[in-house]
Amino acid sequence: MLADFPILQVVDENGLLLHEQYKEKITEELVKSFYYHIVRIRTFDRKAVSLQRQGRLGTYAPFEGQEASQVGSALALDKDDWIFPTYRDHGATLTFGAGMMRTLLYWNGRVEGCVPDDGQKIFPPAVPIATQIPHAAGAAMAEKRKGTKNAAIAYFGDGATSEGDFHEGLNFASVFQAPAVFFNQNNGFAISVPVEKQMNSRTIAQKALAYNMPGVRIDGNDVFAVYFNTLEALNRGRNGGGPTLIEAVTYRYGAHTTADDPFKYRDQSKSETIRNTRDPLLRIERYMKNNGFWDENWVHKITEEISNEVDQAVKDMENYPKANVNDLFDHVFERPTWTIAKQKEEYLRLSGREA
Amino acid sequence: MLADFPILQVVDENGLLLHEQYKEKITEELVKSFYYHIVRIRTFDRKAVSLQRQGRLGTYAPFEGQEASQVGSALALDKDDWIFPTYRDHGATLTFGAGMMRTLLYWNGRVEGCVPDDGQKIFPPAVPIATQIPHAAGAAMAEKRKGTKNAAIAYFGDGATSEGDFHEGLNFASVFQAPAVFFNQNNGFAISVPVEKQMNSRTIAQKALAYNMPGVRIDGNDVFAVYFNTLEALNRGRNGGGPTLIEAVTYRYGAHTTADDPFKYRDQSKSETIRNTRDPLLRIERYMKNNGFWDENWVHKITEEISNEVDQAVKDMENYPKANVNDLFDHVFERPTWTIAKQKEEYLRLSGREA
Amino acid sequence: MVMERAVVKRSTKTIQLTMIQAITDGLRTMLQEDERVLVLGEDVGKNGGVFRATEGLYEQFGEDRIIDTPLSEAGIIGASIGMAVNGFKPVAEIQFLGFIYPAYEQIMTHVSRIRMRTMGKYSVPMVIRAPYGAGIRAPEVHSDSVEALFTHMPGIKVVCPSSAYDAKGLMIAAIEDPDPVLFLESMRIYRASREEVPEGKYTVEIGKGKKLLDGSDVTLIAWGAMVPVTMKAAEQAKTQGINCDVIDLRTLYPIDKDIIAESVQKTGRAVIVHEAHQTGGLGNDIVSIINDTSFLYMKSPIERVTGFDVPVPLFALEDHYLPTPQRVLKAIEKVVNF
Amino acid sequence: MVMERAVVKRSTKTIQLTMIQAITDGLRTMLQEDERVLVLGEDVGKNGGVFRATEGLYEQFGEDRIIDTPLSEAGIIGASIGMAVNGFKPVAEIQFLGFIYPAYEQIMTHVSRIRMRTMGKYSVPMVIRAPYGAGIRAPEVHSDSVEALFTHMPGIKVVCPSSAYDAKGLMIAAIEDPDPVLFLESMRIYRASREEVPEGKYTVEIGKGKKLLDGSDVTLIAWGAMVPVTMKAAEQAKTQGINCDVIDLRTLYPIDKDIIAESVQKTGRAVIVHEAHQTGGLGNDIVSIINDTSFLYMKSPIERVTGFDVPVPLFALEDHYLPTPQRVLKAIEKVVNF
Ligand SMILES: Cc1ncc(C[n+]2csc(CCOP(=O)(O)OP(=O)(O)O)c2C)c(N)n1
Ligand SMILES: Cc1ncc(C[n+]2csc(CCOP(=O)(O)OP(=O)(O)O)c2C)c(N)n1
Ligand SMILES: [Mg+2]
Ligand SMILES: [Mg+2]
Repeated sequence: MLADFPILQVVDENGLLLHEQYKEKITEELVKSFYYHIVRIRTFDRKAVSLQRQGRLGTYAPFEGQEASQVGSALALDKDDWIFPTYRDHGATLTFGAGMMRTLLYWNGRVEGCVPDDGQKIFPPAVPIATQIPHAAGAAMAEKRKGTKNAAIAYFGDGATSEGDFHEGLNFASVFQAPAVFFNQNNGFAISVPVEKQMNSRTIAQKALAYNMPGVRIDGNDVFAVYFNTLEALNRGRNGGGPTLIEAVTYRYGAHTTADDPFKYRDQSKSETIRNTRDPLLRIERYMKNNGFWDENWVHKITEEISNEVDQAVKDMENYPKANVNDLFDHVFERPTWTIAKQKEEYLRLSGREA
Repeated sequence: MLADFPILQVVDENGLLLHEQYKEKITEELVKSFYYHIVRIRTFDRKAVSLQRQGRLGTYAPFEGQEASQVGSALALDKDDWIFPTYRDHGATLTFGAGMMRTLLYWNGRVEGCVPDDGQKIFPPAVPIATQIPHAAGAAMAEKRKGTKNAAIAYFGDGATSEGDFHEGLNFASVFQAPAVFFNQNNGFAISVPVEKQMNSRTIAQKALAYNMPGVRIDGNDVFAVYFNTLEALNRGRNGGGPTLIEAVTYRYGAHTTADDPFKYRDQSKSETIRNTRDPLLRIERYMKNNGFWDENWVHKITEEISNEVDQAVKDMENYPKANVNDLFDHVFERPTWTIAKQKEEYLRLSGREA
Repeated sequence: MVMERAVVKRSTKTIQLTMIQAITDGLRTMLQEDERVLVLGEDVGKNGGVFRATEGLYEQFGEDRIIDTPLSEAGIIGASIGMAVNGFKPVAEIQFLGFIYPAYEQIMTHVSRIRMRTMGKYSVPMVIRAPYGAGIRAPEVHSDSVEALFTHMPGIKVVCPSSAYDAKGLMIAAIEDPDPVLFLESMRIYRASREEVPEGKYTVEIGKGKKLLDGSDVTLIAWGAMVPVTMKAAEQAKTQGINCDVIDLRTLYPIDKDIIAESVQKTGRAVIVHEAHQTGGLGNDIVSIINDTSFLYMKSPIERVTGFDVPVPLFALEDHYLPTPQRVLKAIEKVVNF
Repeated sequence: MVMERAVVKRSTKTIQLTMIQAITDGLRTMLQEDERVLVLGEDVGKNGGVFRATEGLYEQFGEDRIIDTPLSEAGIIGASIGMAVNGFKPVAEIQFLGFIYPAYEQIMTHVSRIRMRTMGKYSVPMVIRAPYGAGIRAPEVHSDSVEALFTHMPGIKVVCPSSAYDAKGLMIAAIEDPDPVLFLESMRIYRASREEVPEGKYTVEIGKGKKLLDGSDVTLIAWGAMVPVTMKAAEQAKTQGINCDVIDLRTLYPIDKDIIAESVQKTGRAVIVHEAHQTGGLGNDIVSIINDTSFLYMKSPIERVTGFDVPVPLFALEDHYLPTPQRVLKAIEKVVNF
């Protein structure tokens, strides 16, 4: 067993394919879908940041820079798989099929934003760090028990690896050989704390060794590497090969959230350097150009489509019925306990509402 | 970085030295001290089990079979080091210098049993599994900050490695490069759960890789291997080399505690097999005989001494003043809050006592 | 076809069981009836649980349904959440309530919130079993009685039977409940007595207390191991001519306020007995319920007889920590003679 | 020589500070005075804390004393325990009280028990700081107000200032206290107002409430962010001719029972305001204190105005969750008109 984890790439910074074995699998359709989804979630992300600045959205956690990780992994999922995201993984959930309007609602403090459509296996974003990791283990254990071929993926950051729940979740999944993929986005920071202070470990992938679990370290800005490695991990899980830990090495360009000021703790020029050299979109663009897939018209068309889609979602969010005070009381239990019923009744009476 | 961890031995089952480099370090005095302490704690352990059976002690956690791990590691410590034991490590604390009578008091439900002598850095046994591991990290961080050469050792079992606190503690120690030794006794079981169900990992030592920490897997029934490897780890820590994880592979012959029945979940004949082949004491005896250190008179003498010491400790424990109800109230805070003061006063009045 | 629903034959046979046997029987009943039910925890399998609460289940239902887990409370509860939202009904054992703290985050931020966070789309119909309480000379921390840490956590129900009949009925109700239930088992009374328990399936309604004794002078309220202690005090009071109304609360959230109000409005006096610490203990909630419902009826201040505001001690002192019939009796006399 | 002790010059100069600045000032004062004091937590170093409570300390005291830790609450508290028994006085920040749950085991089984377990041989003189509460449109879980989970835990004190002066004085008292103190900081009032705060060192005694307003009709009891809400209600009541006695509790364990008893024995009526859930909330303890001390004085049932028995909602509904002056006023009217 080797404990060294070089960063795997499939397509390099210049958009050149590094491993011929992928050649056939990389269809124009696949590449365009990568490009499309990255543009889509980036557009969403920027819009959300700007809405927040205008006071039209609450505190927001942007993911710009990490799109390849989120899109590549989400596209590798099957519709019937489970996804357990954090507050920064709506790029992944949007790609997986979460509603855009609902996602905006979430960032406006609306519980409706946590609710997946019927049949969608999208867990509400985990806010307490790392807590979703054992959930993914459990959901995957359940799929295995049911005898399906479905898997579960949990997203989490570099900071999350320091929590006990990371460890307990991975241990459970490995003991029960659950079809789970633990997808780490190592974006270099947990708010202000750089990964070098978060751990003494040189990589996150090597933490898989503690569980005799396959660990993979990939370039998280290389959507190709993300997609193929996630696919492989998922397939291994579906076929009884147990869980995998993936470390996608990436970078968050902006603030931790719109309430954070990265200039306090790091050199923001690094974001610009990366944007100009290792940006996920740039790389696909180069790949497309290198391979004759680049089509200005198509790019123009999807850019406009996406822009319309995002605008429409914002409109729908803003026209969404106001938060309903009943929802404060009505979903704690299937049927409210007397304490809740009484409190609700008194409160509604006081505020001149009807129950 | 290699991720394979063979079990290291210094002296094999037949009492033969495997590595000449230790030859000079293994003085007759050292070997006799190993032998003495193993006999001593084994005598204690058996006495405690029998006292429990007679109803003269509460539920007790025996360690027979694990003596080499506890003695070898404890003898490697300096007087000013810290020790963070579990409920099964009184073999180690007794060797380190804890009072025998106090240790018995502990198992009789007496808080006095948790109190170290002045100047002794012996933490009370951790009952909630793995919780002592971050304490050892913190105590070691404190020694480092003070600029001493002292280290801290935490004892824990194979089951403990599944807890979040194990992970968080090791991560802290490695990030802050604290002079801590994490001493695992892999006795094959966490109550009834065999280590194969506890983890998918083939070794516990390999878990060190997650923290870029040295990990060592040793024969926990080989007191020589335990002693020298612990010494090396402690020295590395004292000299700024950070923490080490040691896995001492051993076996618990008897029940988890006197309240447990191992026949329910495992084949107890394995204990007998190990006792006849790999017992810690047997091995030193063979080594001593092979090297001309064996002296029946000396053995006889210490056996009697120890037996007297244990009997005296039992007597002292049984003659110890009865539990004082004031101790229920007086040590929660430096000065009792009014709630405690009032409760105490009322209770003493009711039970016809004076405050 | 649909009209001719099969009449579920319920056994009317009964059997003498201790409380712990009744718990096992409740688990077995539901494991048989509903294949979504799983039992998991530390040592619940081959070993049958450290108290033997799952004895025989591993043999009967196999390791696929009676699952020994790693020593990892957050893992047990976290994985149970994942299984519960994905179609199963896990009954997770926490070996002792005093070892539930590592799972506190999972329970507080997920078990109790998932239904609300998803407006009912997802729910976590799981049961968390935990033996609790002092009085059996267990080592440290094993004896905590911290129900109040869970009743102050909206989204989970808390039950605590004191008899075999209630234990089985509440277990079945808890497993069938669409919401998470913390099921507290007093170790001290696991085997303290036997009682006739019906075979097969029946439920005891969650949220309802039980009147154990009728009396008009003072209301005594207790649960779990404090029920026999309180009953003994009531007997002694009787010899002094004081008639106690004794309530076994059985459910700790939501508390049966009606049974309390009805009783104290009759007696005008109340003594609450619990083994948890006084400050922050559930006794305070009951004082508030009486304040809210029955202020004008009260003839004397309510007395609380509780564990002290000190950590549960090592066992040499635990008898001093725990409420005794003597302390309860003293409180009864106090409220009666006010 | 010993006779001529240097007289510690205490500054009498004051400075206008917000509550959060006063907290920083308290930390700085003690970091200067006592080199055993360390500050540690997530983002407390270079970033100066996510709320800027440790702003400037890293620059002033260096990374040896202002320590950024891994994202690991059990690690933070566990390592602090090790440091505290080994000669340091850690001030650990938990970024939000809602993220303290992973450390709950360490606090419950060790922070609060080590002194008792070692009969005073070891102690854990540490402070745990935690911003808490709703009202700032923070994301989920960030807004929990769970003081009652710690007041039901013998061995730790809990304080919760509502003003800059008290915040600094209580911070210094907490750091000097020989026992562990949980220091709760209401985010909502971190910067809500400024107040004159003395420079240098002074303490506010732990365990003492503060009278904010004198009145004879009804006693209002609150802490943290509920203090301004309650004061506003008291003002409105005044316009109706109702005079409120307003108590800022400041310390939540041990509660200042005397200030409460004295007040309710004067007014005969009480309204308790807190943002935590009602069931299991500290309000119940206060009801019990009144029951125990002042039964015969009470003219009407005590009212509790609290957060509801529901998880603190996402922020679109948080204003509905939180007590408002209107709700408090209604309760005042209710007790007065009983
Ligand atoms: C248990 C817990 N502790 C602290 C926080 C506060 N917090 C929110 S995000 C964050 C940093 C997370 O870093 P990382 O895991 O790397 O994810 P990223 O934000 O970089 O995506 C912290 C400390 C939290 N949400 N939960
Ligand atoms: C947090 C916690 N969970 C559960 C227990 C109950 N318990 C006591 S010992 C034990 C097994 C420990 O196994 P291991 O760590 O291998 O140590 P060993 O007993 O074998 O020395 C368990 C589950 C506990 N003490 N603490
Ligand atoms: Mg990160
Ligand atoms: Mg073991």
